[in-house]
Amino acid sequence: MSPILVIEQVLNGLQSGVMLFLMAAGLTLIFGVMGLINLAHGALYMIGAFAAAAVAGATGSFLLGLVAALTASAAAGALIEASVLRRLYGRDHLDQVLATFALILILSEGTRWLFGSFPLYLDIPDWLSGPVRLPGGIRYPLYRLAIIGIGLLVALGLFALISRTRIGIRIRAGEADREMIGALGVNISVLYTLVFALGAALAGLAGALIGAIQSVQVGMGEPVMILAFVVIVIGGIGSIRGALVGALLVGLTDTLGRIFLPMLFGLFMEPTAATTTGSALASMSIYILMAAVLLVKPTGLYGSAG
Amino acid sequence: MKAKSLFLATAVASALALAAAPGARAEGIKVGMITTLSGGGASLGVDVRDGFMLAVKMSGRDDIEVVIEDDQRKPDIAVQLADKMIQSDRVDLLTGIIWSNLALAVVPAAVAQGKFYLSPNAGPSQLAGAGCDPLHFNVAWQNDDLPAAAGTYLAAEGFDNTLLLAPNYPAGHDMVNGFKRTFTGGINGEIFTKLGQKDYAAEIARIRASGADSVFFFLPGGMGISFLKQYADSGVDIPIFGPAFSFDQGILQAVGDAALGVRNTSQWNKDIDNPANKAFVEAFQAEYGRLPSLYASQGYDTANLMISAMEKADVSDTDAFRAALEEADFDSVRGKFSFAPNHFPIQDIYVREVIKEGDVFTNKIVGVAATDFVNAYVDQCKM
Amino acid sequence: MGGRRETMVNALLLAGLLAVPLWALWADEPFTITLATRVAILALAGVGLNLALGTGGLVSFGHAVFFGIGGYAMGILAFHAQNYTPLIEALSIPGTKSMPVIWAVAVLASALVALVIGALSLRTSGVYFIMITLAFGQMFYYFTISWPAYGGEDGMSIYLRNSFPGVNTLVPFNFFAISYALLLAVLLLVGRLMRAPFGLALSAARQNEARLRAVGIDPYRLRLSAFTLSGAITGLAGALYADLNRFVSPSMFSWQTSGEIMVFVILGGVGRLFGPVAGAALFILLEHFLGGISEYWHIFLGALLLGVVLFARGGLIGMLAGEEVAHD
Amino acid sequence: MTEPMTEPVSAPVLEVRGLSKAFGALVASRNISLDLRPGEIHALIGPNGAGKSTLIAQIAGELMPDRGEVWLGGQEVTGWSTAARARAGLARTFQISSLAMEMTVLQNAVLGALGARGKVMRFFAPVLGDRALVERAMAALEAVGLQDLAALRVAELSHGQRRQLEVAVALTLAPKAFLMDEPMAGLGTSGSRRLTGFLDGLRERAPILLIEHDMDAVFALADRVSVLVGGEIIATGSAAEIRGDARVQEAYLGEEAGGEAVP
Repeated sequence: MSPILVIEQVLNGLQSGVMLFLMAAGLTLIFGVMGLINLAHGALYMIGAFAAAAVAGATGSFLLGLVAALTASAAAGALIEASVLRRLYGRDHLDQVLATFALILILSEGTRWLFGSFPLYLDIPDWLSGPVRLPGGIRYPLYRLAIIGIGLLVALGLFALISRTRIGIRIRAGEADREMIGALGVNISVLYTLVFALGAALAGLAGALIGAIQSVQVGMGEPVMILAFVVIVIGGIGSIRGALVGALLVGLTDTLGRIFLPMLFGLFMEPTAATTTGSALASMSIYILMAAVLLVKPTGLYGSAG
Repeated sequence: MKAKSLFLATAVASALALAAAPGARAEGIKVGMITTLSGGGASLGVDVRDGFMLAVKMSGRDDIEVVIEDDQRKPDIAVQLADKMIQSDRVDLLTGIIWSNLALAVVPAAVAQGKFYLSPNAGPSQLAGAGCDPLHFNVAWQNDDLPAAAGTYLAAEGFDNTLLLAPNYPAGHDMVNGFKRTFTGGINGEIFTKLGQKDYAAEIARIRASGADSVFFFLPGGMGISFLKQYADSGVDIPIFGPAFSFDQGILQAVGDAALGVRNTSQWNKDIDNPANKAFVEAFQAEYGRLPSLYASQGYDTANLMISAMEKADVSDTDAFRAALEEADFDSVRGKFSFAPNHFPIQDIYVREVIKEGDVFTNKIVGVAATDFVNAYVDQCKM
Repeated sequence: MGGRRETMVNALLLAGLLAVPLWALWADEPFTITLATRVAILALAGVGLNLALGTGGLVSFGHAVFFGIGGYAMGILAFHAQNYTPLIEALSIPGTKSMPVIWAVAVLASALVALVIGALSLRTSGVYFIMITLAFGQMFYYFTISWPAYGGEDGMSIYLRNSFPGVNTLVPFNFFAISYALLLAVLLLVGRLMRAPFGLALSAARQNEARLRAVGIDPYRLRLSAFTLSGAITGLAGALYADLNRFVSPSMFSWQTSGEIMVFVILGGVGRLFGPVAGAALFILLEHFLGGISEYWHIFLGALLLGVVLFARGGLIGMLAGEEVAHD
Repeated sequence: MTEPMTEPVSAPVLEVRGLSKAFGALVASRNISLDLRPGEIHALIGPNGAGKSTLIAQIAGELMPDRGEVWLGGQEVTGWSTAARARAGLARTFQISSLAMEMTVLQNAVLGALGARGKVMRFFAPVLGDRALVERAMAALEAVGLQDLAALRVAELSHGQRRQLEVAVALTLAPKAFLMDEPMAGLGTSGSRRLTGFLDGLRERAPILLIEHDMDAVFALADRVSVLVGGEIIATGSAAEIRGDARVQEAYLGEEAGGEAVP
């Protein structure tokens, strides 16, 4: 196994981690500020991808598609926050899980009703397509590099937003004490809608970016949503830093596990059994990682309390 | 929208018949169609349904009643729907299932209760070999057929270092084994991925580093779309091949340029030159406003096989109807079509290439991979 | 105690669940009997979850694990019996087609797994508990998909329903009667349990953990026992469900299955003994009738669920009985 | 469990030795020692932020000290869980009523009796059919005067009644020592006076470590008073001694008069 292959796989792990971070950041913000578990976060990812595919298909512009993805998912997020989820803030997690489970059913089948059962087309724009040559002779797709870049930029932006700006101070205050924020004279319900729309927009952005290299179809959000939950649980719910660390951990574990576990088993098993066993274990690896983290730190790596 | 009206008419008809008198029908046939109409795999079920209903409509017969239900791609739901159709709707014949695991859940019980089952898609090896049954007919293929034909084709093309890629589940292993059965060249390696995986960056990196001269992959549905897009973007130029499932009319539009030029094996394509196929392609486009897919062709052939048997025998005469089905006396859109002793097709399998016609991505036949192909399990079937 | 009206609603539910298949028997509508059997079995799964979730406050998003283990206990035992291959080669232990044996194995196996999962998961609480149970569910799901010995994703078909001494289980009504009797027995058992010291303490652990500790009771053991029992009941339901379909597959382990069992509990009314019975009945009715109206019936199901969560917090039983939950 | 009779008669029932606890730079408990002798009420007072809650949490077992020991009935219980300490005879009441709100008054009391008996893993016999348990619970309810409200849900009780129920649940435990965290909080004047009278008699059953803000109650009840300021006990003595202690007046009463809280 060459070092180039290892480096390439690490890049792949980073890219998948960065994408997961976009999903997880929204989830963890929403949980941190509003105390809400949003299972329908994956549906917002799907909405982003569909909006991007529809608009990019109609206009031919990938950038317009991205704008549409951000707008549509933020709008959908704000709409479901204001109409449904707002009523669930004080409720226990069970109600939230159930209500957002119901929202998945509605949003997924609604999308299928609008767009039909066939997958949509969304492709990488020409100016980002094809591989580039990196130092050391690695050929790596430019688009995936762009995704890593965008994800890191968003992470930086989020950290700046939370630590430097007025709205960030309000968000942190919301995490710390709902009553205090009321006393500060901040309009809580507007703030909550904004935070939710921000989280939704991040999910929509992820959906659109990923939609260009995967398939845009109904149900695409659910596996990602489960992964995003794994990420924030590993990182500690409510912590943006935890989401970043958790996302990279999950991305790397998944990617490297997929490739290297079968090889590892190949050292002492016959090839077909090794690939089968190794792949089986790889598909369970992130859940094993999550269970292990929680057993050592029951509130995640950077979490404070459940 | 046209599809909906046709579907609705049949549904209403069947509802009325149900209300009138269950089971009190003298002739004709009552068909139970269990297929996937919601969720991720719905496009395949929709195509099978549309193809089937188109043939029913074109036959002009009014003694065919079709009850259609959505299995949501869940085996337990499929089993319950089969129970319902057999016990409550009292159908004579079942059809429609897309997925092998659902077929394995439904077919054994259905045929044990004396119902015919005509498979428009799934053809798991269990039902072709030891689990074959006089009342079970497959009108599509045995799961291994297309990959085995691809194996023959790649060997003939002189490839000698092929990498295999499939999801880690039984159908994935079947496909890989089917390919290996006929492929005489060297195997570079096997990669099994998580079922439903959508990111193949890691696998593509491995392909790039493998030194293989060709890649054979089986990734149905969304998995295939994702793989093809990512592979095209990666700049890896090792040629890839696969069975038709990742190059179907329904998903090619979603793959776009990434699939152009890729060769795949299929027992059908819209440019097969025979009158039945021409009529089918035209009527399908007129009725539904889109090009027919492989799955639509299979649904269409399934219905025509059934209609051909109805013309010779009444479905209540099980032996006669079975004999009529075995004759396969209908004009298949594939051209030649007959049944092997295990009731799986004997047919030609073609090599297709993805092309662009105007704005539409589609396939064109570029060669024949195997002539009169017979599935590998025929000797294991004792009936 | 539970309030007189709730008792009446419960009695009506049980009577209705028995009357429908009796009518179907008379009217020769065997599929209706199958539907009623499904209600009884899914209700049983819900009763299991409700013990952990409703009484114990343990929001498990991984009960599909136990449902699936019960199913696979049936599948594996019957698979070896129908193929005449020994279950454990070295000890030449054969498979079996006997329901009571299968039930015992299903209950024991799922209890054991619940004990292990519970012991690990109960170190966490709140959202973390929800998510770690979900993670265990996913592990089992992917494991069964890629584990070739028992069919992988294809699952296993069992050609004949398993046997019960003195009863022809192939007759739909007989199998319904067996499922119904088991549901009754478990309801009785859980009803007793909720009034017993264990139930009182478990319920207190949900309402006020600090109070429980202050009177010298450690909630961990209580919760672990409740989780184990809960898993065992859901496992039993899994074995029955597999027998109803004569088929098992990894989809029994999927997170959607966990979600659906949860939906039964919520639709019917959390923490109410008969909640899952009402919830499962409503769910099956909806699936049956809405599914016939539109292929997009999930939209309506979702809207209804949302309505129940937002506006009818006591679920169906709460609406009919019109009282708060009585925990006794 | 050790037999209480093997201990010398004057030995303290509850004893804290050199307890220290810090949260980062903030020292919440600094080398605290205090004891509770049979038959006495020992009051612990101190201004807000003095570290009373932290001290109670360490005595009850919710928080582990950095250094020091907790002894109960002649046994060291420092590493024990809250539940284990309760079983060993430490009954606490909470500052904010901490009851199972959906259960009845009787059920809450029975829960206490059940905890005292220790056999919780009983799955079949109805708990309210167990006469010994119910009698024990009823006796405790009678002692606080709640016997007529036994069938009511806790959610329907008034604030004062909930405080009484807190005490009743503690009584069902037949403890070696009571740890009472502001039992007077939120009670009106007449309510406080009634509870004061009740606690006065209670010390016969078991000594009480009383954390209380209500100075009238403290000085009426306490045999000894300890003053906690800035995480340290600055004085221990009779009510009269404490009243006269200059340091206490400076540190504690000064704050009461409106000064800064002691860091």
